[in-house]
Amino acid sequence: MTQIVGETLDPPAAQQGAGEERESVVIRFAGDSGDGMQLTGSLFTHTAALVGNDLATLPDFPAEIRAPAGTLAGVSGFQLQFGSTKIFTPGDAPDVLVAMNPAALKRNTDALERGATIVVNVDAFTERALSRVGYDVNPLEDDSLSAFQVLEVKLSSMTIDAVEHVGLGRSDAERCKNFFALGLVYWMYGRPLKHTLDWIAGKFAKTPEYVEANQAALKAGYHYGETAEIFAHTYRVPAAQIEPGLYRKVTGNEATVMGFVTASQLSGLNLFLGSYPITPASDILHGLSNYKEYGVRTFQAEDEIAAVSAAIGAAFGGSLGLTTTRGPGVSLKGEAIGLATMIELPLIIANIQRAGPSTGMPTKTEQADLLQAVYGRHGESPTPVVAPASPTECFHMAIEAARLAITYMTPVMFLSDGYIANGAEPWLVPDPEDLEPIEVEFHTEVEGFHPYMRDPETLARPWVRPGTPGLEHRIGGLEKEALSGDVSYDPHNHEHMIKTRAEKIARMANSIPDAEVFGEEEGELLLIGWGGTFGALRAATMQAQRRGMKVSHMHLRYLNPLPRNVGPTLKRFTHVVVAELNNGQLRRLMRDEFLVDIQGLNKIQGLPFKVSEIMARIDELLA
Amino acid sequence: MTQIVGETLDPPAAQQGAGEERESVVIRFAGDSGDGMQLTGSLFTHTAALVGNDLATLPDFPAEIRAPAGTLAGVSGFQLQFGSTKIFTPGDAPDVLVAMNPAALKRNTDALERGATIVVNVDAFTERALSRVGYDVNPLEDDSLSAFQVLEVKLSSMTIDAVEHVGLGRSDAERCKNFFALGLVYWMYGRPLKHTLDWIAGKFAKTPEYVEANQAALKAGYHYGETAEIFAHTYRVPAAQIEPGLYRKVTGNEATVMGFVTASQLSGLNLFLGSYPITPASDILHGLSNYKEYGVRTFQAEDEIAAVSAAIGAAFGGSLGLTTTRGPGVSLKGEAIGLATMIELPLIIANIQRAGPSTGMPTKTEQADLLQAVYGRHGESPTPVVAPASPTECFHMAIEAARLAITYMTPVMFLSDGYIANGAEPWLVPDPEDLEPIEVEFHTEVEGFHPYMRDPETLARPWVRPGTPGLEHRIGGLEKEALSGDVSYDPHNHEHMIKTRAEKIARMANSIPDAEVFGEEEGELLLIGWGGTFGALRAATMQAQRRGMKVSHMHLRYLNPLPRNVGPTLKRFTHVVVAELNNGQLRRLMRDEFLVDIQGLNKIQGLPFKVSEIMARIDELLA
Amino acid sequence: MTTTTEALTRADFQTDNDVRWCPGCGDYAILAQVQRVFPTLGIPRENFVVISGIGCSGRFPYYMNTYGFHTIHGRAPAFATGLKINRPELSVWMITGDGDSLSIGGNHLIHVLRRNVDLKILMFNNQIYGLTKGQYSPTSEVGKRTKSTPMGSLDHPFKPLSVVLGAEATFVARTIDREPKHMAEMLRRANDHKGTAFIEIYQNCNIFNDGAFGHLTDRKGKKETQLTLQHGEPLLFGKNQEKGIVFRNFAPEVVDVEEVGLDAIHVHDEQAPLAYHQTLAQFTAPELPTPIGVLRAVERPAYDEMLNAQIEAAVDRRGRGDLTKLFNSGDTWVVGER
Amino acid sequence: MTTTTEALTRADFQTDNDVRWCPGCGDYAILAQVQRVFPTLGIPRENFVVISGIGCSGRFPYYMNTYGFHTIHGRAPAFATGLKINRPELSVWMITGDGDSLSIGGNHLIHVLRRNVDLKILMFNNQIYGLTKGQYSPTSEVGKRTKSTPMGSLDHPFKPLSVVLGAEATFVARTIDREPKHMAEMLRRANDHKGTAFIEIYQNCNIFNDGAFGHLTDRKGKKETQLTLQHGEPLLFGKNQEKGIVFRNFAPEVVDVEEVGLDAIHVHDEQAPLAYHQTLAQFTAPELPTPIGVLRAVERPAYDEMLNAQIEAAVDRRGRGDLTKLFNSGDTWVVGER
Ligand SMILES: Cc1ncc(C[n+]2csc(CCOP(=O)(O)OP(=O)(O)O)c2C)c(N)n1
Ligand SMILES: Cc1ncc(C[n+]2csc(CCOP(=O)(O)OP(=O)(O)O)c2C)c(N)n1
Ligand code: SF4
Ligand code: SF4
Ligand SMILES: [Mg+2]
Ligand SMILES: [Mg+2]
Repeated sequence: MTQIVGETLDPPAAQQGAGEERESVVIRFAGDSGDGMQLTGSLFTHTAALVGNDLATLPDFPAEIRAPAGTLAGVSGFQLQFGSTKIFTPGDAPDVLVAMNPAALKRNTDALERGATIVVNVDAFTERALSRVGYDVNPLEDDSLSAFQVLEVKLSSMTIDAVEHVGLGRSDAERCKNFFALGLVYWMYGRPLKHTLDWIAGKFAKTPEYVEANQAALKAGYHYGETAEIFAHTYRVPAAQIEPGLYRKVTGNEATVMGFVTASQLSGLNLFLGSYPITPASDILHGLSNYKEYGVRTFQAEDEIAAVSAAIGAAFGGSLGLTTTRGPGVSLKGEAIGLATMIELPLIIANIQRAGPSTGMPTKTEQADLLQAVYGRHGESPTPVVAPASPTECFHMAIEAARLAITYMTPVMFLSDGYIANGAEPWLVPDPEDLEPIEVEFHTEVEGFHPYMRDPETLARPWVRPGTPGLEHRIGGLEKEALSGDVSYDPHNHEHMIKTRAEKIARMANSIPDAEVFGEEEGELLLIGWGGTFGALRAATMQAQRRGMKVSHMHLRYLNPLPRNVGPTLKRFTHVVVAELNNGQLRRLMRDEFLVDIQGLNKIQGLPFKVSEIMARIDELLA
Repeated sequence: MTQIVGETLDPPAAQQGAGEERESVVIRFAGDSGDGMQLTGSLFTHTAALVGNDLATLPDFPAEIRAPAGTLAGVSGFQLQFGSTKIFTPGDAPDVLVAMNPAALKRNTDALERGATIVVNVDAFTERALSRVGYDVNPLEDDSLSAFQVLEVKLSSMTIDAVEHVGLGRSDAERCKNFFALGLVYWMYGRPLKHTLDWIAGKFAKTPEYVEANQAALKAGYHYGETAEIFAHTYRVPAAQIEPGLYRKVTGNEATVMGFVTASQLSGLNLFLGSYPITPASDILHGLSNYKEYGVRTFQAEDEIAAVSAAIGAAFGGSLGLTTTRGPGVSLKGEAIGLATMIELPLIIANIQRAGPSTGMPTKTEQADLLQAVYGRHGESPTPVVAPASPTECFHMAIEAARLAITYMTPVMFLSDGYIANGAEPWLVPDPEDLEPIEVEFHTEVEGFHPYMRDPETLARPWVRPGTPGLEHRIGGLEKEALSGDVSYDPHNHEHMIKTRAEKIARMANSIPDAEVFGEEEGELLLIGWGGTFGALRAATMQAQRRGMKVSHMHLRYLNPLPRNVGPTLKRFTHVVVAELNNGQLRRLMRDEFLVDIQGLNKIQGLPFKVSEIMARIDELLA
Repeated sequence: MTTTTEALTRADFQTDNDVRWCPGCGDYAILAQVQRVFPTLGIPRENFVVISGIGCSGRFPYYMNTYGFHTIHGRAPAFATGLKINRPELSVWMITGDGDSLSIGGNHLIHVLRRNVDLKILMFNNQIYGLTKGQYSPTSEVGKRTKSTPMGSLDHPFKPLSVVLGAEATFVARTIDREPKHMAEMLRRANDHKGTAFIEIYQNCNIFNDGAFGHLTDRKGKKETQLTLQHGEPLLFGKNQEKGIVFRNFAPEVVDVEEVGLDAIHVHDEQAPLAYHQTLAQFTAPELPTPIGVLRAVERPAYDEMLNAQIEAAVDRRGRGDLTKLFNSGDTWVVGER
Repeated sequence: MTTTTEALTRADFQTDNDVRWCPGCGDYAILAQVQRVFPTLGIPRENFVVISGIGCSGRFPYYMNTYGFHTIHGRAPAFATGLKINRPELSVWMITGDGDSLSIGGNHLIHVLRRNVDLKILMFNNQIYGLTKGQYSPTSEVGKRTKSTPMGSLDHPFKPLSVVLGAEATFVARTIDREPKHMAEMLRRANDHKGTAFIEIYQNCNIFNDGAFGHLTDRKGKKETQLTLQHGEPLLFGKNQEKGIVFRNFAPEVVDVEEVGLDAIHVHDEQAPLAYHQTLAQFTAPELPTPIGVLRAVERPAYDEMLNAQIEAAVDRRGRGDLTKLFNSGDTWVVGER
């Protein structure tokens, strides 16, 4: 559904001018799993996009599939930040929290900073509900929330009243309360209702009474804001300066899916995914299984080992072999990845990292699988690693992973993380014509063929599809003789092959871009990051730079090998800090390589960095 | 069978004095798989030990189970070095090569240095045998061996003659030729025959004709040497200054087996081995399955994952859980090892490394699984690593691995390698009374119990055996709440637990010995090594020191964490070189940790270092 | 702290942990039944160990106030084997799902069964991956539309009992989350069996695969669809037990009992040749009723018992090992003072 | 360079690699037979792919002048599945051992069988781990003394055909290294089967398990011990086909044909209910003869075919995907110049 940002959607002119102007606002909707918070957040997001704001979002699902209603475990949240400038993260702390029940309030008060607004559904604050989450006293009735501006709204009862005329049952009527809440927030920020009204009309087209009820609730919420005068202020967040074009909201996993499909189209190869479900990687399996008309074959294997093995089998057959998983799956795939290194076939292993070790906290984000990606196999088995920095960048880096795998005939590790996998951003839809093809040449020439002859530049060996007459040959996990690929136990051949495989990966540095340095090329502090910490690091860097601090930010998308300019750059700064959501993994790799006393800014809480946490470290170092 | 080094075994006094004195000699026996070379070498070894020499041995098996007779692939070799001083390695290059056929000659000539003696069985140099291994001309007839002293002996025919009186068939008679060769070599080095004669008598007690034939062949070889005057010299290798006591020849794998059995006895725990066969680790499975009367339970699992999982199950039950494998097996066990880290139960993973990556060269040695040992699992899962430096040291380090696992309630990686696993040394049999018990305390006190309460010093949690009343509790791979061990997704708890698990491993440095520095505590070059490279490094260091060079040698048995004195020590040397049979793995760990520009001396040929290779690097650096 | 078993009740086996399955999940009924049966087995509470893999079912140990171990995906049989070999006096119960046991863990399952380690395995078959939010499982019917199979799944499903019989399991049974009494009986039978006891429990996942066993639990229809097995009794079903099963050339046929006479109906035999049990395992709705009960119960020595007997035999034969003996064996020699 | 199949001979399938099995190993006979049968199948040489796991048998691809892939231990079914799905026109043969396929690889094996991927699996069963020098395998008899079981093995062995039938394999056969003609026939039958064809080949490991099948290959005795299966023919064996098999209540019995009459003898049916094939798989010497031949051959759609049909159906329904369509789907909006 494409809509055009234009006059029809603008809020009434009268209101446009009203309210205090804000550069950006952070809102979190929180409620029970059944309260539709993800939907509510998404609809707000979409309206913000249509109004021309930049934005970033982050859902926060409960760990349980269906935790019992009203429990802390069952709280589902959706946070977004929208603004008139570039938005890098879903925000450190919400300016507005919408809490549909006591559990949602309890789970989220810690996240708030003094002065935040809390909209609570006061109807849900029954004694039973309160005691269920361990509130001895009703927090609305003591002074525990005195640091905040609490708006007690009878969301449930007002919703029921508002939709009474439709004639739904009471509980069905009550279920429209998320739209009432949404309407109220729309009013606070002077947002138009049209998009949401249209969406409701489309979504419930088959049940007109739902259309009517939900639309009524939305409008009632909006009008309640207008008339009830419970808000001290309303706010205005003007449109951002955004590159014109067609936009689409994508999560990291959606962008990853599109990236791999695109890589397959750009290379002319069929994409094959071998995968075994594991959250949060499963969504890539789900996504790709919907693209059969693109020639995408998905195979839900019996386990991770079968999944990666099937992907290698596909690569042997001349397809683009991909396997997707999370840390525990990578731990199982190590042996097969080592085989792919030895037989030098392209393979992409996508790891959507979550908090470990072991099963860890499987719904929380972390970046602690980097050393495993680089070193997690027996023997000398160098493996390139790339990592997208944001949800939309997953698209590009997925293509890059495929390009490197094909060009260098090697497995490549694609490290995403839960934060960007589920987070969403507006994506400026590219023109397919602008994308560079990925060159693939299947070898067919019999004359002079050797299975392990190499491209002089990339050191890649030829890719031969079984079925090619005259090129029959055999590959496997035993050491290969250079050129012939026959099994060889020759000592010098082994050393030669070990060095060649290492050199091949090292040479990738020739075909990857230099790392961008945001800010001056020298200074007091170089902040280095990788993966999903990009937004927080960039926002903090900008803040510091605005305050005149000599801070630059280098975010690495290529982690092995590192871009050529990394070494020289970090020597031009007084302090170098690698910020990552682990106990210092990239930091170790870089200290080894550059012998520079790189410091770590590490957070291992299953949560992304806050901008303020990074600022605190900058202040500490440069104060 | 215990024998006492004493007069009865000494060679005839007359001969004792004859011959040139040598400090040490290197001999390699090489022949077809069926020629009994391993046995011949072992018998020579044993005699050398009885004569009082120090020694080291290394078998070299063919990759195939039964390669066709007479092929290069079928050559089996056994090299030993014996001497009157401390012997650290089986020797760089043989002084004497016994080659039973053209294949054995061809496979081994490259290993020889100018001036070496080659004893060939000239009977085996038929045209067919020569062409089978690609000799166009008989190397005995051109000048390709002119750098060596070649002794052409009709080993086959003389053996047949020598045993004719026994009345065996021709081919049975011919099969005694290894004893003829052994007799000849005994004569060259003035060795007594008695031990071997006794051994033959015992071994073939049931078939007296074999006793007679083999003894006759041995004596005939000896007498042939005495009478034929084909040797320019004979040699004398006096007894070494060896600590008095009871000795036993052990390979690394045998010492490992005894070490783990001993650890079980010292701790009072039943030993449980979960394993899946893989060369060269299988011998540990074989060895341990013979010690059932020690309460050792061995379980040949369906795969490596089941093997390690069963070992963890055993540890949960209060046994000493062990799993043994080679690199590919470790690649499969990663996920389960991560679980052991999370549940904090003792577990030993013994990896007998061989050349990788992938299947690699499975009969060749390498040290390329160190980074995997340290980093090869998803998430932050710190794993201690120990590595014995020699065959006999496997005994002690196996006990150490168990001690650390139990004391710190953690998985521990024991890294051996093919070189020491199959190599043998004399082992001074310890007095069990001298071995320190390993303290184990199963928690039984209900009062104040929490599954994740910790020992203040080691940070170890209590070990509770199921079946203990009142301590029922549940463990698993999800993040644990500090103290209670309940599942927790709390952000700060996660960070606390990650740091605690890391700190626990770091604290091990408190209970491991400082690394010994062989030589001065400061100087120009510090050679650092680990694992089976010990002998070559130590021998080279001694050689350099004798030449007045300021070289010291630090060999690390504890690789993670490193002993406390490593950092300070390496800063006292101008050059630091880590020598290892990989592409620089310990070097990476140390560069990261100490930010010192450590250089690498790396060999990745599936072969151990030669002393000369190390000397060359020393010369290069200090010249 | 209870060391005796006398006073044990269901409450003794309940933990403080909030039970985190979806409201309405069939897992609750199974948990309740296990908590009811355990106290009746005459085993001290501290001697129960509950081991699970990963999945919704994998949370089971957290809700049982015994020793519990929530391991990794698919490998529970191996953990349980290691434990049982070393601690034969413990009563080890393994909880697994259809994905955990038949997808990633299929190999460990068939190996533990052939070894006949003395474990009780409860396999919660909901014909779906619950924990990962609803992909099809190895027991899902062909054509199942899930997130990972938008055009329908293609893989022919395993019949779990057929797989375990292929591995020559010694005790094979099936029950249903909604039949608590029957389930309790199966649990007791499993407990009494020496060796690996495998129970498939049909379990409703009301979120991702609701009603998968509706035909078997529907109060009205279930007499027509359930075939309750009783050793030594004829294979009868139907509202009034009016239908029976006969076999012709290995092929089952539903017959009218009145027509053929009760004597013609095949009599269930838990110790019959494996092929007979395999036939039962192949029964699929709607053509045939679904067998419920103990399909097979035969005796074969348990692996853990045999291994521990070898240990004893070795001690008997060679005496308990000590370190002096250990060190001084092999080829040794003495080096004297010089 | 041969693209046509006309002129193919055994020599076309031989490689220069030295064959590195032990002299006398049963693997040689299998290699020879495969090299003889392949040229007769009407498939261009370049369209054959031989995929193996690890073990002595794993070396097989090196000796076949086709495309070959020596993968890792136990996982060959998964590699082969990935290849076949993507390249349905190739003829994919998988070589595995009893350890490779039933120990570490048991799960992949049963899954490939249930999926019925169009592969030909030759399982060399020598009842031992050859390559690792002689440990007992999952098919070794109880009590086997090997390096890892000095007091005898304890694990009840798998009957491989029982395991694969438990997984509802569509084509199940058995042959013997020493019966080259029979083996050739089985290879041809496997080739003709659409779906996963599983052949167990009894293979003598003369180094670590010599004579394991001596009773079946001994020239004199084998008529008494082999039961050669022929579809539609009665189950007869013995020197003069004088013995036959009947079933009573699922239990096989050896009968004297003359006594009971030929008509009473059970007639072999490759498409009979699985329980019948399971009975055959359970036959063990010396009580019963060992069935040789095709036990089961039934039709079921092959996974790879179905998956590729879904691809075509999707293209038919939605048109071949292109990037513009890909990018422009979902929830989109346009930001105009400001
Ligand atoms: C190694 C590994 N791979 C994948 C997963 C993700 N995962 C967890 S449970 C599960 C399947 C659960 O299905 P089932 O066993 O049927 O249990 P249910 O949730 O239905 O009870 C999967 C794929 C995991 N935890 N570990
Ligand atoms: C991951 C892994 N584990 C173990 C091994 C060692 N290994 C190689 S082959 C083999 C068993 C071979 O037995 P089988 O499949 O029966 O083949 P055979 O040699 O008898 O033909 C084992 C255990 C390995 N190569 N890889
Ligand atoms: S997802 Fe299904 S199986 Fe899992 S707890 Fe919910 S209802 Fe039960
Ligand atoms: S070990 Fe056995 S199976 Fe392997 S090649 Fe030798 S004879 Fe054949
Ligand atoms: Mg399930
Ligand atoms: Mg075998």
